[in-house]
Amino acid sequence: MHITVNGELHEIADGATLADLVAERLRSDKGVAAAVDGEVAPRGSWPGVALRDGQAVELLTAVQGG
Amino acid sequence: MHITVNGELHEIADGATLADLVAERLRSDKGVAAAVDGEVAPRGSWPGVALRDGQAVELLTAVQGG
Amino acid sequence: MHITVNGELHEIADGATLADLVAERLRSDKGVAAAVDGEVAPRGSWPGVALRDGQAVELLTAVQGG
Amino acid sequence: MHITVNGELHEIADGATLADLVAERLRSDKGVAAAVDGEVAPRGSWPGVALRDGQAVELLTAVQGG
Amino acid sequence: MSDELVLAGEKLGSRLILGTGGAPSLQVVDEVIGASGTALCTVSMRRVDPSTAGSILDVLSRHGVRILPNTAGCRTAREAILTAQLARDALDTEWVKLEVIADDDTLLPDAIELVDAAERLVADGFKVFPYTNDDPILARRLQRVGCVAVMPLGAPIGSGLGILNPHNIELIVAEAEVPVVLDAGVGTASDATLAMELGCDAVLLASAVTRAQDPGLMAAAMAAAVDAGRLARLAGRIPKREHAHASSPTTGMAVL
Amino acid sequence: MSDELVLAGEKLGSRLILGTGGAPSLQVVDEVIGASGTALCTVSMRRVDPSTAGSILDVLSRHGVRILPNTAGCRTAREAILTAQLARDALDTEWVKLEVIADDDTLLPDAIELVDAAERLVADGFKVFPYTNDDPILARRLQRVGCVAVMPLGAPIGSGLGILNPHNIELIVAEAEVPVVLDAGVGTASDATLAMELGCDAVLLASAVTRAQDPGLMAAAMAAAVDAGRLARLAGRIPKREHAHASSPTTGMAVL
Amino acid sequence: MSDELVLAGEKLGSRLILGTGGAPSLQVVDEVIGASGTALCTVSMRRVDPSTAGSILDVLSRHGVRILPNTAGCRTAREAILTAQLARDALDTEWVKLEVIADDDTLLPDAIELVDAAERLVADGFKVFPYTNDDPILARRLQRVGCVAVMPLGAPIGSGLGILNPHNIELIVAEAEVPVVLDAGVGTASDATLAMELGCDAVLLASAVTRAQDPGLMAAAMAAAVDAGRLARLAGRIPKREHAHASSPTTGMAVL
Amino acid sequence: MSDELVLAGEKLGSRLILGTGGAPSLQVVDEVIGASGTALCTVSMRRVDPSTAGSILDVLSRHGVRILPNTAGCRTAREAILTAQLARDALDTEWVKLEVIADDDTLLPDAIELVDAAERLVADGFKVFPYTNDDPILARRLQRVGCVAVMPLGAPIGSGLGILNPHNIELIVAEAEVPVVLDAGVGTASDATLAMELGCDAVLLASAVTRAQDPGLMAAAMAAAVDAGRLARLAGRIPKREHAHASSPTTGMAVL
Repeated sequence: MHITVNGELHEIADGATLADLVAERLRSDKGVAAAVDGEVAPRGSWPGVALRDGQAVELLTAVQGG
Repeated sequence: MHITVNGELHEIADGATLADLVAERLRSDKGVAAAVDGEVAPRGSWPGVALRDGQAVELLTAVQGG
Repeated sequence: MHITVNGELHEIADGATLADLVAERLRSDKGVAAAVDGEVAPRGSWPGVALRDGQAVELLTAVQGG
Repeated sequence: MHITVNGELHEIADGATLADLVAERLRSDKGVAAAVDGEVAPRGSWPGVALRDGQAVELLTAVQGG
Repeated sequence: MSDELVLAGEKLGSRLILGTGGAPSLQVVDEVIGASGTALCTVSMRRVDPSTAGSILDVLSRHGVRILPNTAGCRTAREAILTAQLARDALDTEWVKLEVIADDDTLLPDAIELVDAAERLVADGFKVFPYTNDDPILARRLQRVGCVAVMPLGAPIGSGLGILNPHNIELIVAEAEVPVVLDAGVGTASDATLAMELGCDAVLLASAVTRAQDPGLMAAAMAAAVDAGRLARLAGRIPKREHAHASSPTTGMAVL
Repeated sequence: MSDELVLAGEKLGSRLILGTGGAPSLQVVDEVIGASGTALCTVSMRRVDPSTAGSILDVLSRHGVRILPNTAGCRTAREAILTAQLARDALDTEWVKLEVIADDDTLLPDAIELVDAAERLVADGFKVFPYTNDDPILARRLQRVGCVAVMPLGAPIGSGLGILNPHNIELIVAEAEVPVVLDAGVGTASDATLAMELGCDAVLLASAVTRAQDPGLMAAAMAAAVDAGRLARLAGRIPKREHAHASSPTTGMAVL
Repeated sequence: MSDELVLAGEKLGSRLILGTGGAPSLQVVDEVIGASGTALCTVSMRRVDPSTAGSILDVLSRHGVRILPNTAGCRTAREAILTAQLARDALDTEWVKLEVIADDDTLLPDAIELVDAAERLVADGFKVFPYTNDDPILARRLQRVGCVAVMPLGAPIGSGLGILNPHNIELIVAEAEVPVVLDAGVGTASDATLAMELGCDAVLLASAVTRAQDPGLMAAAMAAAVDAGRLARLAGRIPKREHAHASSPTTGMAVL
Repeated sequence: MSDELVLAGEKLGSRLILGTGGAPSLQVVDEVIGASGTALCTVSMRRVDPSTAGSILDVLSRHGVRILPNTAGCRTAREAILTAQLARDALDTEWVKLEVIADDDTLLPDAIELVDAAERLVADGFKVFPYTNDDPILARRLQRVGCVAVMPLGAPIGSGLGILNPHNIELIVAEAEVPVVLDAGVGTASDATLAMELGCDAVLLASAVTRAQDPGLMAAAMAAAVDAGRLARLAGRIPKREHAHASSPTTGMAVL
């Protein structure tokens, strides 16, 4: 299926969870937060969050800022 | 009956209208506006506004200000 | 003989006076003042001021300023 | 004889020197400078400075100042 | 050069708007209106006092100046709206200087109540002139809800501190699509001149004139001050330079 | 109210003194003199250039304004004195704006040469108007040697920085026994208004008008600005307060 | 003397809060944190970029400084709240510097969205540090909805204009019941010193240090500046006087 | 980084020069010298009073600070020169803070007497530190006659008005070939920080510390303030911008 991750289209296995996506995309999930379709997905819930085709996922972390 | 006019208790004949009150209280109604129980009573409506015991009437006009 | 007028060398007949110089150089002497060798030469004195070879004459007037 | 010391009249033995005056007036001459009749009298010269009747002596030292 | 002020579609013959508060008497009001040449004056709505002789309205009509009733003293949108409606009924004008203050000490506007009241008064057909702080974003919101002008303060009412933050006034002017009126804070003539130089379209003041030692003279001073600032704005000032620039010729010097 | 400026015993119809330098043409000089309403203009003394058409003197006489020759560009008392004497002979006036500058970059006055020149010019019968810095003590010395006015700068000539140290100008005004003229630094109208509010008797400026984008408009602005400041000074401004002071009645509020 | 800053119940060893934005590299961030002695730094939440090496979080934890995530760039209450919630989840902190700006040019806060967001974040258990304008009334509202501090700007973000309206900062401090942090506008050390002298409890700055020609030196300067201002506030300055007051004895002068 | 102040060839460990006048007691002088970390203190020369217990000299020597005697109160070059000579004889130092004031109200320097005295003291072998006004031309003259530093005022002595004309201080610094010490006018820490940011090499103050409500705390504040300003000057501040400049990334924003 296809989902949008941080604004870019991304293919991922059907049935993948948010945890799977993060593991696949990032070296580490330290300091990372996620939103799915504009709702916060708490870190603890990721293994149980089944992704669906067409969803938009935002993965954020802290960067230098004012 | 008794009504409150600009914060002071005032006795007036039963059945008196707002127009009666203004005529009784003021030399002229020029530049005067009225509110009854916190609602604006347009000048044109005064003859038809029958006052009831216990109502609060505010009679305002322009003064130096601002 | 040669004199310096406002910084430029200028030839003039021997025996010429400051009045002669001004008459020769300027359409009008209105609003003009003169200094010869760093001394003021009052306007009234010009006819009597005989110039000598090598002298420096400054002729000044009012211009837009300050 | 009488001399003026810091603005006050002061009696002192005839023939007294500036050194005598300082010794008589002050516990210590540390940090003190002297002027006699408006002239500086260098510290080293005091024993040789014979005072004369009517002279004005100023004895100064450092105080708090901005 | 025609350089008239236009407020809510009306041409006004002066860029000085005069508040009538603080004057010791109607005679003084009469004097300062004359001396200032103003074409628009503010009034407040208060309880009728049958004992008072003479009316501010007579003075204003004698001078043929427009009336701008204010909602001074109101602390909530509701109070301000009712007061505006009563003023409209009493004075037969849709113009209102909207004041919604947070407290009686600072007399500073409450941004949130102010926007709320402005929006509802515009919907009710009023021409709203909001007294606001110098926040450029609030000024923008007030324009968006339909105010016919924005009237930022230079400093707190009656303080005479002048324009405490000229930078904000410049930001407001730079993006304003309605007239900007500097309201409150003016203490002396140079404050009014500066306001106009910053690009304000008009200046509204009361205490600076009505409480001056000689109100009539100060009214004349303010009239000249507003003209001076407006003309300077139109004329285009010289740039500021860190270093001097001779105004007398540097050539043609005599060697003396 | 009669409030004429008197300089060296002469009444002048305006408190704005105009420098004619910096104007692109005599036409512009003509325009700004008219628009400013000035009664006194400065000129500089320079070598005659037979090729130039028209004379500043004709423009000034047409307007009937007094002439105040300056010693601009002089670096020593000697140069300034000779220049003043030549100006007196050429223009038939004992008035002189005394400038003795230290260098051509800052154009700042040299205190020591200035006092020396002033003292000697006074002894020679001149009416000396010294261009000085804003040091109150130097202003005092210039008065003591007999200057008929003191003309402190607000900021360097042509800088348009306004009045950098109002406190010094106030100190000078407070003890002055001759007229104080704010000279140099004015960039826009509010600077001139402030100068008069500080108590100056007049303002002398050139570049602010002659180099403005529209010199004629700025001349009119400055005329109004000087009037505004003078009137405000006479009117007596309200005090500055840290806190607000209501200009609308705090009593008689309706309960709505 | 113990004079610790306490924010949201936590003691902090420095009154200088450092924004990490604008630094050319994490090395520079590392340097300025060390040189500034700060105990609290802001970060922003942005999309993960797998390609970036090193993390600001490692730098901050190495220095043992607390993290204050901001909602920079958010234009609505909704965006700001979601961003705050994501930051809380990612960084395990309830502290948030709440920024709700009106546009990307002025970066000025939107008063109405800001109060809305603050109220809802407080209800959601956050410790809210709102970046606000210098309106004392808005600061009051933010306290009333439960913010643990108020952070008024001195001037627009990154402008380096200092504190444009010290009077408003004083008004905010005078009635504040929570710490006041001067946020934005600081350009150099004296701006930070002034902020503390006005009574602010801390100063938050980024560009002034991270974009200085020598960030490390400027970080040290700001540390000293904040100390200086805090000590001066506690020490109680001398009053300003219009006239001089001798600091050397006027008695005991010799007659020479 | 070695950044020592060098005056008249001597290295000093602090850029804060402390006047000892105004302190209620020698104990307070002792405290503020310690808290300020100063390496140079001024004293005045006055008539010996046999009744006084303790000497300022003992306090200064205990702290190992250098002594800079002043000529406070002198009104003529002659008085100042005699006072300097007496100080040299009494204190065994050629350093002198040269003050020649015009009167006891303004305590402002008299330019002409000052230059005269400076020239003669230099010829007599003194290291002259002249207290001067903020006239750049006078500062230039004082350097030309051989002064080892120039010490312009920020505002009148003891006024606490800060630096009334920063532009003049910048002009003095820009062309100075000797150290520039901001002397007089400092009222609080930010004034001292600003002086150093303007490029002064040191700050001399007395009343701001000795007359503060808590002199010891203010002494510490001033020490930090001078460091802050010096470091900021060396670090190179960000430019002032009329508009905002984001300090948080404008890219990588989440779409929420």
